[in-house]
Amino acid sequence: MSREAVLNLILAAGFLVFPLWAWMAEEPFLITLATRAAIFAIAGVGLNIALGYGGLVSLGHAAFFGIGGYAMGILASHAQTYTPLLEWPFLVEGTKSMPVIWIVAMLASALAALAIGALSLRTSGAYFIMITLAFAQMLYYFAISWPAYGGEDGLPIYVRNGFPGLNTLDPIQFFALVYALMLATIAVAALVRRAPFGLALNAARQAPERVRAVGISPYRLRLAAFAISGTITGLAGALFADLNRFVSPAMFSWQTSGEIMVFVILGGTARLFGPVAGAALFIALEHLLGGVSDYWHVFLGALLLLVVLFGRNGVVGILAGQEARRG
Amino acid sequence: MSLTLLVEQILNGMQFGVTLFLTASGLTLVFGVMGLINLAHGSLFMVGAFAAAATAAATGSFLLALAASIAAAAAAGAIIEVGVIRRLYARDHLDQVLATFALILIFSEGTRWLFGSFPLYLSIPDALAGPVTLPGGIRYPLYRLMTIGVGLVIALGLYLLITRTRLGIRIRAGEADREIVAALGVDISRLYTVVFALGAALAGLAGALVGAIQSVQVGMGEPVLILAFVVIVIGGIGSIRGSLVGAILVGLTDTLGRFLLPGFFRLFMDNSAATSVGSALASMLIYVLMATILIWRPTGLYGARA
Amino acid sequence: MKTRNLLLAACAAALIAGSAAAEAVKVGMITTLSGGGASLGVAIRDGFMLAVKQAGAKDLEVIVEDDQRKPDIAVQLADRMIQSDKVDILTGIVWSNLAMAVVPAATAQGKFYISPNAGPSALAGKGCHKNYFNAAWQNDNLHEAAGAYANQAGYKKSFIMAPNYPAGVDALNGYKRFYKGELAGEVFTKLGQKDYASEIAQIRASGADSVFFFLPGGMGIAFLKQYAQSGVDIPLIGPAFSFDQDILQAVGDAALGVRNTSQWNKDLDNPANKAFVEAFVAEYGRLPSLYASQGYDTANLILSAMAKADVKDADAFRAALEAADFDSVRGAFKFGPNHHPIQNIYVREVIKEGDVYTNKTIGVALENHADAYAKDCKM
Amino acid sequence: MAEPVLAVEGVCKSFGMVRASDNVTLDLRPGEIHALIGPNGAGKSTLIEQICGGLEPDAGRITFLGRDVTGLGTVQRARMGLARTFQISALAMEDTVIENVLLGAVGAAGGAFRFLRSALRDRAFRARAEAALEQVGLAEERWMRAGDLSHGQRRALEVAVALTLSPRAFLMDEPMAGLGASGSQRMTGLLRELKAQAPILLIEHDMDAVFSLADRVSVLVQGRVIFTGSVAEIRAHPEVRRAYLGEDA
Repeated sequence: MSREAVLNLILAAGFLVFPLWAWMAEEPFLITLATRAAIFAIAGVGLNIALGYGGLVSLGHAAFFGIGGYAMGILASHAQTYTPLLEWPFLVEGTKSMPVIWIVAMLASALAALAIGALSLRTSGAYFIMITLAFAQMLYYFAISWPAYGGEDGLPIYVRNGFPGLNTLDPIQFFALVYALMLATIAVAALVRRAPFGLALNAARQAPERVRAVGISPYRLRLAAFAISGTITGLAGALFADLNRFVSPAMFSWQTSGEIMVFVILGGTARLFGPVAGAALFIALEHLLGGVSDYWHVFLGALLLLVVLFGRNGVVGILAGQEARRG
Repeated sequence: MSLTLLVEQILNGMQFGVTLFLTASGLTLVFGVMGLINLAHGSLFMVGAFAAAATAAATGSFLLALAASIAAAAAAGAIIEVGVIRRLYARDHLDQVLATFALILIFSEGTRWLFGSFPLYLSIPDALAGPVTLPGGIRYPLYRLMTIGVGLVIALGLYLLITRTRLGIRIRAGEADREIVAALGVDISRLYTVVFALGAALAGLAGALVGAIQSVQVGMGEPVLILAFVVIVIGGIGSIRGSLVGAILVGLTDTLGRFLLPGFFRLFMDNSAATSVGSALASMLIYVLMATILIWRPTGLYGARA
Repeated sequence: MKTRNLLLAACAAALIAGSAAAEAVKVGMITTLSGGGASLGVAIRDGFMLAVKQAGAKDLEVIVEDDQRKPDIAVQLADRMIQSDKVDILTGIVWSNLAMAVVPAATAQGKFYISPNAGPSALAGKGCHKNYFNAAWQNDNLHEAAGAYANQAGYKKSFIMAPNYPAGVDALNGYKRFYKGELAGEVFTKLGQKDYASEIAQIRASGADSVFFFLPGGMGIAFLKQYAQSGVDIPLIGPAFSFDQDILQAVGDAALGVRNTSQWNKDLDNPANKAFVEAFVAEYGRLPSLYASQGYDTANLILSAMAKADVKDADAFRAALEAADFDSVRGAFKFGPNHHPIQNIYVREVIKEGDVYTNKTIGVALENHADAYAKDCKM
Repeated sequence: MAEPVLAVEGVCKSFGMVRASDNVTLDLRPGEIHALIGPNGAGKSTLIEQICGGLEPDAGRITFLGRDVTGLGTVQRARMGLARTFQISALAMEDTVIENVLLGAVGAAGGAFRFLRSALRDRAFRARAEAALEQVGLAEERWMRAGDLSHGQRRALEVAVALTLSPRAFLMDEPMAGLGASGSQRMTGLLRELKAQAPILLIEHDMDAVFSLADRVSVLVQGRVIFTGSVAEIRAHPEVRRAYLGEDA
């Protein structure tokens, strides 16, 4: 087994052991913290498919995170007020069922990612960064000024949505659910990576003209990658909304896009478990440094800077080193 | 709606655009020459504003405050170029984004550490206070007219700098190929420090000029940064001319959109619904503009064709 | 000298309080201490902690955390305070959107939430809760007072303006609820907008006799400076948020003479207020702001309830809070049926005292004013 | 005479005032190696891009396998069986050799929208890739990263990727460039083998290789084909000697 595989196992196990320990020690907040990190990790796993594998530097993934969040918020708010979502042309009721919400969230973000991707992928480089940001900003301002679902005030959901057979209000059970989804999305990412699709996507990042020359369109590869990426980030958004029992336009803000990107880069771009390491480290830092000083952002900034300047390939890169990958 | 009001709004749009140009020009210069995405540009804008406010409070002189804003931002720019930025030129955009994002955190909270959480006072000098009457009976604030003037002078200055001076030749050569420049015996790293400090100084000056009619507070840089990026992307990254055109386009679109859209929706909606829909659309308008332009021309208006 | 007496008195009060409630009460304060909106959170915290210090209450433990003005961080902190720190009472949130994220869940878990600032209408009307108290105002209150003041001042044609987000919409609705004249124009600006040339031109062209605006924070600073430069001299009215002690210094001359509405001012003539202003200046070396006064009142409200009841006895403690038996710095203060204040709202004018810009109370806009949503509240 | 596999007829392309392709006509017949030579700046790269579909000609037409492909893009022409190698190696340098070759196998199978199975474990893909590596002599290096290969090995890898496509025609852009004498020799041998699989349009500077491999040679000067003929005819042609071989004597 390569060093990276060992590290991945340790990360996966650590992510499970820590909340279990917190559960035994009756520190429910630490479980919540771990849940939060796991959700951000899912968002990062999503972005990593576009950014790490496809080389698509999207500064607009908050769009999908937010769409996922609002899918949950809208469905659940209609369910809690017993008002139908749509009466015409056919009746659509809200729902408090997590699986349904997840599917809607993923479908909605997949469609949005297809639309945004189809337009944005006409550009490249810094222009791509900025056009994805532009689309997220449009949704941000729309969400702020759209009064139906709370506008800037956001939308509180009073009770966490349900999952058959589980009590989702119990922190450890909700964590277990999120953890399982995190592993599932990582498995999807691994599958995508090793499949012919991932092989071609990876090649398209490095040598698009070569991919074209073997009869594969890089544009379509990238668009599909962007859609898969947006779908997973959308799922994370729905989970995040359920964790907080609240959605607001802040989920669409460019800072959110930036943070998801930080998780990926901090952990190690294009590394399977990079987003997991990045999100865990970021949340841990936020938690530990936040208590030290009002000005803890200075230390966070300095630390990020050190990682970028001296630790290429993020945390996973530092720990696992540069190893040739094997499919 | 009177014609005078429309003309005044167009003037407002121009003025807003020129202020945007002040911030965007430094960003596009750095981006064009070094290929660097500098998210911390907004922080340099803030440094300029804070330096100006502190100097104005200490000396009472607006001119000294402007000088201080340029000096402080240029110094901050030179320091971060030597300390951090120059290690990023060879890296990809991702590392640049992350590192300069980290710089934002450090600058913002560092400034709050030094100056506290409360907004600072910075106002325009008495000589420039109040409105003047323009031909056609429009009363327009003198300071805003002056900002338009300063912006245009800087645009001209940058144009001359790049086309007519030795430094400009080196900058253009550096854009083309840094190895050629190095081969010509130019100290490329000093050149980059100078260019970066120049970009920072422009941002600092913009911060002081804008801060005097807006507000000087921590966090003032980020909204400006986003707008500046919108401008340079519309104009085509690296093109000074593009950033001027882009800035004025964004300024006009934003100002006229805010002004005209609610009225447009009033034609077929009730008053308060029109106001709210119109304003919502107006706030998204510049991003719609940017996306449309990029879809039409993927490298901006004056960007190099891929 | 005076401060010391006050402290002694507070200690004595604390001793009495200590005898009534034996167990320490834990208060979790979630407020904005970093980033752009930090000045408000800092003021609330400083006011609150001043009251705690004055009371010398040993049985009160306050945990202060920074929410960075992000709803998700606020929720996370609330979860932590409830789950790990086991707080009894939450307070501190500055912004309506953060309050909406935290309050419903916290009160549903049986915790008390005392708001020192935000008062969204959803929490005052249908969404009210027996464990939610607002010690500041319902969001619409100051805007309603501005509308009432416009009538008193004889304005017939107002131009009204606010950012396009729920609090902005509420502001304009609040103003219109009391204002009886006609509107010369109604404009929603972009949230966070810093250039108001376009709006000022519209104001000039509108033929209005008064301008009502609600632009909190940096937006207000920018608008006031630009308005002063524009040569338009239509009188301005606004809620106190843009004329707060901490902001005024950054606006300077541009704010002089502007009338604004507030439930508090530093010159309100009551002993509690005099003592508060003096103690605040002595402690922090600056004049207290509106937010500081609200933080101070919030703390004193909690202390007054602690003196009467044990926080573990929720019903008794709630009754003690409802009584609001403390000396508010705004004078008379009581809660309405939806746990929002019934209080006077004053009209203030911005003046310059020596080198310091501040406000002077010039009249009362609304007396014993309650909010419009109380009737929808069913507890 | 057999129907040509690839035909360029009267193709013109200008960039501003520069005529990069000036009424170019040439064809590639089954079983041959047709070499295209010309000095730097003669318009070879522009012509290749037009044949591959990266650039659209201003006038003229290009047919491949009897079909007019002038309006088709690179991807479609590649799918029809036009395989090219690049002058400057265009490989996924971070990936292993086998992954680079697998890419060709994936392309040949008609698209990359397969998600479920690992590309490396897919028998059909793997067999095709291994065969190509075997043929160019890179089987031993299959787990090396492309970026760690020597220059000559990269040139061979380029050819291997083209091979996996089972093409109907090869278009090789200076496969000998930068190879030493022994490297050139090996590549020459390889191309001679490939000719049996599909005809090769060979753009090359290495005259020894051209003269030993080519069945026909076309000379491109200033965007025009000034001569097409056998190796012997080319050697003898005075205009070619003057224009291209630079012999003014």
